[in-house]
Amino acid sequence: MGWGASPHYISLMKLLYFAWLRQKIGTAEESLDPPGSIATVAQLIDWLKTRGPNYVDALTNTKLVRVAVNREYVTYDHRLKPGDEIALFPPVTGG
Amino acid sequence: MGWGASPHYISLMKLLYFAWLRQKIGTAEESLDPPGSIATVAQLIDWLKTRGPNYVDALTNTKLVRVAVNREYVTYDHRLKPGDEIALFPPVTGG
Amino acid sequence: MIRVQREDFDPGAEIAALMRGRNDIGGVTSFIGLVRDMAGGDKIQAMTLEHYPGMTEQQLAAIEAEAKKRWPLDAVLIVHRYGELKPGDRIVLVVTASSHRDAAFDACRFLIDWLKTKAPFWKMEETSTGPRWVEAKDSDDEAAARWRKE
Amino acid sequence: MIRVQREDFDPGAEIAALMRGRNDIGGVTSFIGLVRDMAGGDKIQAMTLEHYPGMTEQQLAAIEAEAKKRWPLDAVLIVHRYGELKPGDRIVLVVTASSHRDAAFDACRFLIDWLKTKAPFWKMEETSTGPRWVEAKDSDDEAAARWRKE
Repeated sequence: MGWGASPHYISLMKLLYFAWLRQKIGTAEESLDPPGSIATVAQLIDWLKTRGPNYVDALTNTKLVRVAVNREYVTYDHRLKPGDEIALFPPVTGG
Repeated sequence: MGWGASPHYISLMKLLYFAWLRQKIGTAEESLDPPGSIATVAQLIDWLKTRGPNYVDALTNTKLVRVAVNREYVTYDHRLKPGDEIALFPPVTGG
Repeated sequence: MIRVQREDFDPGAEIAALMRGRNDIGGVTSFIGLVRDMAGGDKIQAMTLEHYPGMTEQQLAAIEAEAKKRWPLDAVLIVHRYGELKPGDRIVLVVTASSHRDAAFDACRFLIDWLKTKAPFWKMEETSTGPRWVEAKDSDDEAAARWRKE
Repeated sequence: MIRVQREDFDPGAEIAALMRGRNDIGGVTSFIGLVRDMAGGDKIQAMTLEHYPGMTEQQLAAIEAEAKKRWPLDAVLIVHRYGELKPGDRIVLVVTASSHRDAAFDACRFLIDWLKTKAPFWKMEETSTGPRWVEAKDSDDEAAARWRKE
């Protein structure tokens, strides 16, 4: 099944932002209801960038945007499910 | 200069023994006055073995006899000097 | 065992607690990461560690489980702080215990290397020229890559 | 810094003392070696560590100097006990501090590997079948050989 083949409706999603991504977007957490055509992480990020210059600023350099869905790292082609908790953040720097 | 070429007289030497070598020889420390023909560690060990079965028992398996002269590891061809502190002991097992 | 906390920890007490009542452990390796007073030529006044509650614990638990799968370990402890820290403050403690010292060393290094590239923490430094987010280091990616299995 | 002593040591206090007043240290690696309650299938009741006073300190100092020559270290501590010990007792502590965590890890491992083959200590175990001297392990020689430079 190709990733455009079966767009499914994603109801309310929980978005979390951390570190400078949080600062650039201007919020730590939001609940969003993206259009039903949004099926993957890559599509979600593209859609977020239509929401304002703060999102464009935070998300344009995707080399610096890591993604976790339900607290596990995923790649940009990961398919989203209703109710997912999606976190966007820069490369981690703990330890 | 070959090692047999110039035997020098070794006056009183301090011998130290550790661990099972000490137990087999039966003393921790002794001062000895080996003959002047004893110039190297190897010769000293051979000479010690003439001193009794306890020395033979301790020193026959030279693979298990380490030597330090003046607190530094040396090989069996090391040339001894008057006044040296010579320690004989098994492979170390600290740490 | 993993712990994520704002409070400081006492490495000696943590190690002692891990060993308590056990006489079968031959070697314990530990790593303590601290806040340095200089970074990139600038004086550091403070550091704030942000993290992703929930995911942090989940990732640390996964890293611990991976280490236990790879090495014969008698005990593992990871303690990582978040919040505001000062130069000289402790950030992270990793302790591994094993009867094999190579296993203790390898596992400890693996844990800190993986943690640095996987646990969702972010450091913000307060410098004399203002606050800045610490950038991820290529050297950390390379250190973690050492442990990748194909 | 090196110390050879009969008394026990407190790893946390030792590490803290080494770091005291220093804010430039990024990472501290430590290794603690302990008496195990079993060896070669036999229960160990006690262990006596004999050493060669004078040479021990000289060898440990030489090992420390070698580590400082090889790695950029901010601090080094080796504490080694001698005398009678029980299962679970601490034998040795090695601590290395560096702004580079690889250096701290490598130096700590080097120090314990070299110490095990060079520092003049000998372990005698008291087992249920009587006392016996611990034999040197080939694996320790191999571990030390890793660090040999040609």
